[in-house]
Amino acid sequence: MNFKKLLLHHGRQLGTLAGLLLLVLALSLRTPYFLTVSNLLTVLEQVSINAIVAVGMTVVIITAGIDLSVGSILAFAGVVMATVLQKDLPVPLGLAVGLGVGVGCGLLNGLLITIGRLPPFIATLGMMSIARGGALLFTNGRPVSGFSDGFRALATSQFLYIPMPTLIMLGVYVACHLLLTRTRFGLYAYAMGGNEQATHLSGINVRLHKTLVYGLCGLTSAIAAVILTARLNSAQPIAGMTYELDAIAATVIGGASLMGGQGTLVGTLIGALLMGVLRNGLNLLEVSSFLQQVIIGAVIIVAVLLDMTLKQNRK
Amino acid sequence: MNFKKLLLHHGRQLGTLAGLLLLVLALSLRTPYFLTVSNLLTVLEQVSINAIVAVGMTVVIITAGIDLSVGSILAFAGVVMATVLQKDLPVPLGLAVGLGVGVGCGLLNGLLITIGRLPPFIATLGMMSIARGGALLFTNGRPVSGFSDGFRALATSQFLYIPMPTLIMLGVYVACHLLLTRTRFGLYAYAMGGNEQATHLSGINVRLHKTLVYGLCGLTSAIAAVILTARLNSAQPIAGMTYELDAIAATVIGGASLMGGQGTLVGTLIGALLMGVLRNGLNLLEVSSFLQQVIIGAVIIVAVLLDMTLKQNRK
Amino acid sequence: MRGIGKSFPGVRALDGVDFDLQPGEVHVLLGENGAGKSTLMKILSGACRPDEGEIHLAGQPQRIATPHHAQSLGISTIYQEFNLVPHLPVSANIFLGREPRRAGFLLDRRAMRRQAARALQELDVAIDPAAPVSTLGVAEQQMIEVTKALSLDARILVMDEPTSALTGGEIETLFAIVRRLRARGVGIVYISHRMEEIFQIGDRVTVLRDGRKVATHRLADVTTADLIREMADRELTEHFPREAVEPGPPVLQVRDLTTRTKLRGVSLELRRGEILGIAGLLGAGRTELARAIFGVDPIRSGEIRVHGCPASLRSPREAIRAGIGLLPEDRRQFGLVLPLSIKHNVSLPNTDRVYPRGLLRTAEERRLAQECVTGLRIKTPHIDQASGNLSGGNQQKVVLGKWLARKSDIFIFDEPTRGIDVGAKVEIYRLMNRLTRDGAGILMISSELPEVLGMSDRILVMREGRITGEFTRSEATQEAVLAAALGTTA
Amino acid sequence: GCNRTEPGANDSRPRVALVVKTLNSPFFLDMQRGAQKAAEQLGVDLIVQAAEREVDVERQMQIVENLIQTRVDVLCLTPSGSKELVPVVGKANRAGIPVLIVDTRLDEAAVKNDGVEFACFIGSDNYEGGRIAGAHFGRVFTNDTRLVVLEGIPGHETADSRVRGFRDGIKPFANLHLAASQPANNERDQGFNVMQNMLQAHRDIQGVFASNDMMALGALEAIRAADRAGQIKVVGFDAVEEARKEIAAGTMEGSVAQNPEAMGRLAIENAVKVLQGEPVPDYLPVPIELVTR
Ligand SMILES: Nc1ncnc2c1ncn2[C@@H]1O[C@H](COP(=O)(O)OP(=O)(O)OP(=O)(O)O)[C@@H](O)[C@H]1O
Ligand SMILES: Nc1ncnc2c1ncn2[C@@H]1O[C@H](COP(=O)(O)OP(=O)(O)OP(=O)(O)O)[C@@H](O)[C@H]1O
Ligand SMILES: [Mg+2]
Ligand SMILES: [Mg+2]
Repeated sequence: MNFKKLLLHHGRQLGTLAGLLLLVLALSLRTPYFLTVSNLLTVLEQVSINAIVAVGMTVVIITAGIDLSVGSILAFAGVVMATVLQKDLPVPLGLAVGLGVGVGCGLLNGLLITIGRLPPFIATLGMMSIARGGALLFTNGRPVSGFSDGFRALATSQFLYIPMPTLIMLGVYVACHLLLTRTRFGLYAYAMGGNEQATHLSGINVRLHKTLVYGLCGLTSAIAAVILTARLNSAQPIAGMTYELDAIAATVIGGASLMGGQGTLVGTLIGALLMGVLRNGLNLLEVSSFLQQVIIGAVIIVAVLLDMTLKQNRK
Repeated sequence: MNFKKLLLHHGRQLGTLAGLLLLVLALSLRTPYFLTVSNLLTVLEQVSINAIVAVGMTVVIITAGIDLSVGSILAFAGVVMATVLQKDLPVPLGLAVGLGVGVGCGLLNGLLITIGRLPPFIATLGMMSIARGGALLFTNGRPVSGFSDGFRALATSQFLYIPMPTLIMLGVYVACHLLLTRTRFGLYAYAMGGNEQATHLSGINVRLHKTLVYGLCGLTSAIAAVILTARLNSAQPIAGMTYELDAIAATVIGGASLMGGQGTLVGTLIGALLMGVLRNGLNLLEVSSFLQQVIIGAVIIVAVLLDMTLKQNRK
Repeated sequence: MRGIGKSFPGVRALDGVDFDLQPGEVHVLLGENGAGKSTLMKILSGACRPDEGEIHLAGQPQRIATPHHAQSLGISTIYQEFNLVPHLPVSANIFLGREPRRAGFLLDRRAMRRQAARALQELDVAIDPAAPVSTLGVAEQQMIEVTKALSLDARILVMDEPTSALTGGEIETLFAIVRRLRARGVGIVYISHRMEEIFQIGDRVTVLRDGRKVATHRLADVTTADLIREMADRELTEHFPREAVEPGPPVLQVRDLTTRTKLRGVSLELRRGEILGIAGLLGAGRTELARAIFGVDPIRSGEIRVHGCPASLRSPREAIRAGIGLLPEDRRQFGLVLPLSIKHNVSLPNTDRVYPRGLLRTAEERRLAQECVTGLRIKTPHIDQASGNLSGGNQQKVVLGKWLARKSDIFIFDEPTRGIDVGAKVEIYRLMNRLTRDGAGILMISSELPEVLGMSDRILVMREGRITGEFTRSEATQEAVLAAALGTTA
Repeated sequence: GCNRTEPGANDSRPRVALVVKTLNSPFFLDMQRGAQKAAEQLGVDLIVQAAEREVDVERQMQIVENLIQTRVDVLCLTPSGSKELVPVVGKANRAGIPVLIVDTRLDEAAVKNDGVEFACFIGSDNYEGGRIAGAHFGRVFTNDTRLVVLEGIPGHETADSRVRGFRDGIKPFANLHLAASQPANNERDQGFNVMQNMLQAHRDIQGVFASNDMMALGALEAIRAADRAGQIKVVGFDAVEEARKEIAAGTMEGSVAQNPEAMGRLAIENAVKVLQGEPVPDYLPVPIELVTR
């Protein structure tokens, strides 16, 4: 009974989880390097950036929106933060500035969508171009490199063998999961995505909350920028290209619908892991990079097909 | 009265058209090279590839779908066709094979979506990866170059001073506009996008028609591949990257909604022209490459904002 | 139909139901909200597949796989929830799937529009066939559904609550047509919660309860009370149990309200403890009045006072803050977030209670939702059910529950009992009594004249965006109200 | 090219990984070919991996991390970013995997700062290549001449240094004027479009420098389409096969050749030497030259 309820409520995620586990099993059988602690930690570390970007994306997609600008915002926030950090100012200040830039760009997206009534696709497409150009102008096209060990520890240090990026990722997931499931903000996100008019008529300030959702998405992009910059010891103005696709893919594989009203962070995390494990496994198996693309595409399709079939049978 | 009706029915397009005209005006004032017959013909020629891809995309978006695989299908169809053409087989055979590959990939997308019940985003994301990998594997990563003059005439010849790509584009637009507005197929596309459930309950074979819509989208991608290959005298396995974004942008700027049920090819053509004129103009003005991105983003936003404002006031 | 069974997760919607329909009869399907009426008919029309059971048509066993298949067998259906494509014109909606064509594949839009106009005219509906459906009100949409189903020329016609959104005139026209079809030998399944209609139009009746068939009778052999007892398994007495409350000071005053669209100088006053009924025909502007007061549509001029103080209600948020609650007429579009659970829908306007300081109090949330489910007898396996999976009447109850949980003192009920079963109706009326007793004022918009006459303390009649008549409870009669609504003098 | 081998199939053969920027460019395919030939001769298992896109630095870093997990014996790396890949080279150091850098240098300051080590650098200099191309125009044109540049992806280091080299290369020549410099993102179709647009604004251009051959070939087609074939000299970069054909036919002026095949070969040869404990030089220059007719 309880299991049935679990299936009902988390059905979508269990399907993808099954896909992920199948993949892990297959890889474990095919290569001895896969199922090692060090490799699994590597995967978790690698996945963290996409997974964090996907958090904001999930919330946006739940509201029936989309954010194409995550990669550009990541780059812009990254280079601004890097520039501050290089001025020998305290690390927290640099972080604050970087996150601030991310939130600012996100809120701007939100305002364009709510006050300007632009379709989210258009507003964030514009922002994608603007923030990218901004990052390039800001740095004259050059990467900003070389940071203090204190800052780099955000990517290189470990806690109980777990890499810091993974810990940050988990922190972001837990916080945002609570935000989505335990706060008014979360309820409104689902409600706006499910039926914006009914939400408005229930007395909710749709404009405000939608704007905040995009602000949150900017924030997670900026958090990802922090990790990426610390990891590469460099902030590049061309960082994060096509990250939006990866983030949307993780979200949708995880069960969110682009039509809004649906989606969970647990699902998104599974989606991001699926893609990360797949890429890692293909490298370990030494698959040629062309064939990799075919396999990645096929696995994404098969994973979600599996999921749909499971869901169908349950009905 | 009649003008008012025009405004009401084609309102969304008139707004964007105003944006386009404003842009043309601004560019004409800023650079003497812009408003010349030869430059305008150049723009029309350059715009043709994106505009043709956007035709299929528009139809897909009208059905509340999306197709991320257009660029990859373009590349795949292009290299297969190019390989056939290089075997000294007749040009029409090569064209048929290329178009066939495009339609085939598109139909496969459609089947995954209708029979497999995959969200369009996932199905076409998978196909994007698979077709790209396929194109790379097929050619071993190298471009296929050098064709007969007969084939290249598809891009280089002119008729009454109008470049062939432009003529093909116009042909595709007229044909698909009639398809959308004058046939059952078109009506069903709008109906499926507006309310799939209702369409199904009205006794329409939603699966069949949706599959066909994706087939059409594959076809237009392949037509674009023909022009691109003839134009560059080379088919590249990495051609068409990020074309999906351009095509979606043209469609959405042209007034289609990603929620489905709305959109016209007239609007899409205006959207594609807007983007083409902008890129051409920025080259002519010799704007720095970094600033170009900022301006492109800003103009897209402003054009649609303008449009929204006009629409709002009309209400 | 023999032994039909159907389960949804957690719900046994149908359990071995037998149902038969003769040519040339109107067979009424009766049952409480969630009894399984719509599901049974969806199985007949191919929209839904049964888990078990079989269907025989004219003696032949049939497996109805798709709506298309059902249509080709001559089964035409008006679903309870609208199935229209919002951006398409009326004409295309009516002929979707059966478009008139030229040269085999070209759409003949002109013929389509012409035929649509003719079909609409036959039903006496004044709707522009070229207008997009998204610009129409609920009643108009309902008429389009009817037109669409009738234009199919079917052997079997299923009508799932076709009149719930209609007013007197249209219902009469509809019945005339139903009688004509019956005379032509068409078999008609008719679902409605309006008991008086059932006796007016039906030949036989089948009562469902909790997914099981209770009995089939000839309508001539039974009384309303019998049927209600079979449906609800308990006695229900008085139909309109209005207990008048001594009206207090005005809670809501509207003066000269004019909007850009329809309202022209509407004034009204709603007092504490009063139910103010608003009657009118389709498109009279009643819904617009509700929307304008609730801050949804902008006001051009006029004044609204709440508890005697001028209030500027520019958004639903401000209206709710001022203590107003709106039950909209179109529950699916404006009332509910369908993918969300019952629980979350109830929480939505009550976040100050469920989310104090923005943080969820699970117990409070469950309590509130449970209260609403129990109090309104919402039929659902649990409060986490997506509200889109509920039967139509139960959805309506959830919307009601949203506002009851909030202790508003001004209620605007736009068609509050649409699609609600007899038992629940009486409960809602009792509830209105309780609310007024507790000092609330209720503005009740209804197209069901008996309801308006039975429940209101005072009645306003609207026509073309103006108030054209006012009656006290004692002076209101069906004829007088109708005359004011039509603009003729009685 | 698919060249996967069963891991552990033959434990005696050394496993050498070559990670390039991307494999969908003829330049790196040539490098792969050179490496494969050498690998066959020397009896090593060669693993070639690359990101889907050249600019995806982080993805390249992930690939290296993953290969470290499989404990390859030697790593040859063509860094997508000269600073950004330094940390992952450090990881390889810590895993005890020797690293050879190919084609693009690591940033010296970053290397020193992180204290990472690599066995040698095999390659030539993008900046130098651009400079040679500029100097070539200085020799070809004697009177006042207007030139245009097609830039790569804005902000991408390789392309930027080529363009910088080119600008410095034409500086000594007072008769050479840079009329315009526009990005075409390393892509053939954009090279075509941007060239077409620049031809509208500058009818008097006589020379084009494109920071890779894809854009150069695109520009060449645009010039043909404008009926200006033969009037404008195009110099590209990378000297890919198609460009060499055009140059041989006299339709293209030249292309800067970095000889990727030789880089690939040298990488594997030296990787084997490192494995066998033989000394290798710090810097193995691969000659850079301008291919002309
Ligand atoms: N798609 C679905 N998923 C889950 N439960 C469903 C679904 N559709 C219907 N149900 C459930 O099946 C039962 C029967 O519903 P049905 O719509 O047939 O009732 P009904 O008799 O038409 O009621 P009403 O008078 O309110 O329209 C209800 O309990 C409803 O909640
Ligand atoms: N969300 C909306 N957007 C646009 N128009 C609306 C909307 N809601 C209602 N309308 C308009 O309001 C009309 C229906 O409401 P109105 O107040 O005119 O009638 P009514 O008296 O409530 O009658 P009924 O509800 O029976 O249709 C429709 O004709 C429709 O054009
Ligand atoms: Mg029902
Ligand atoms: Mg109404």
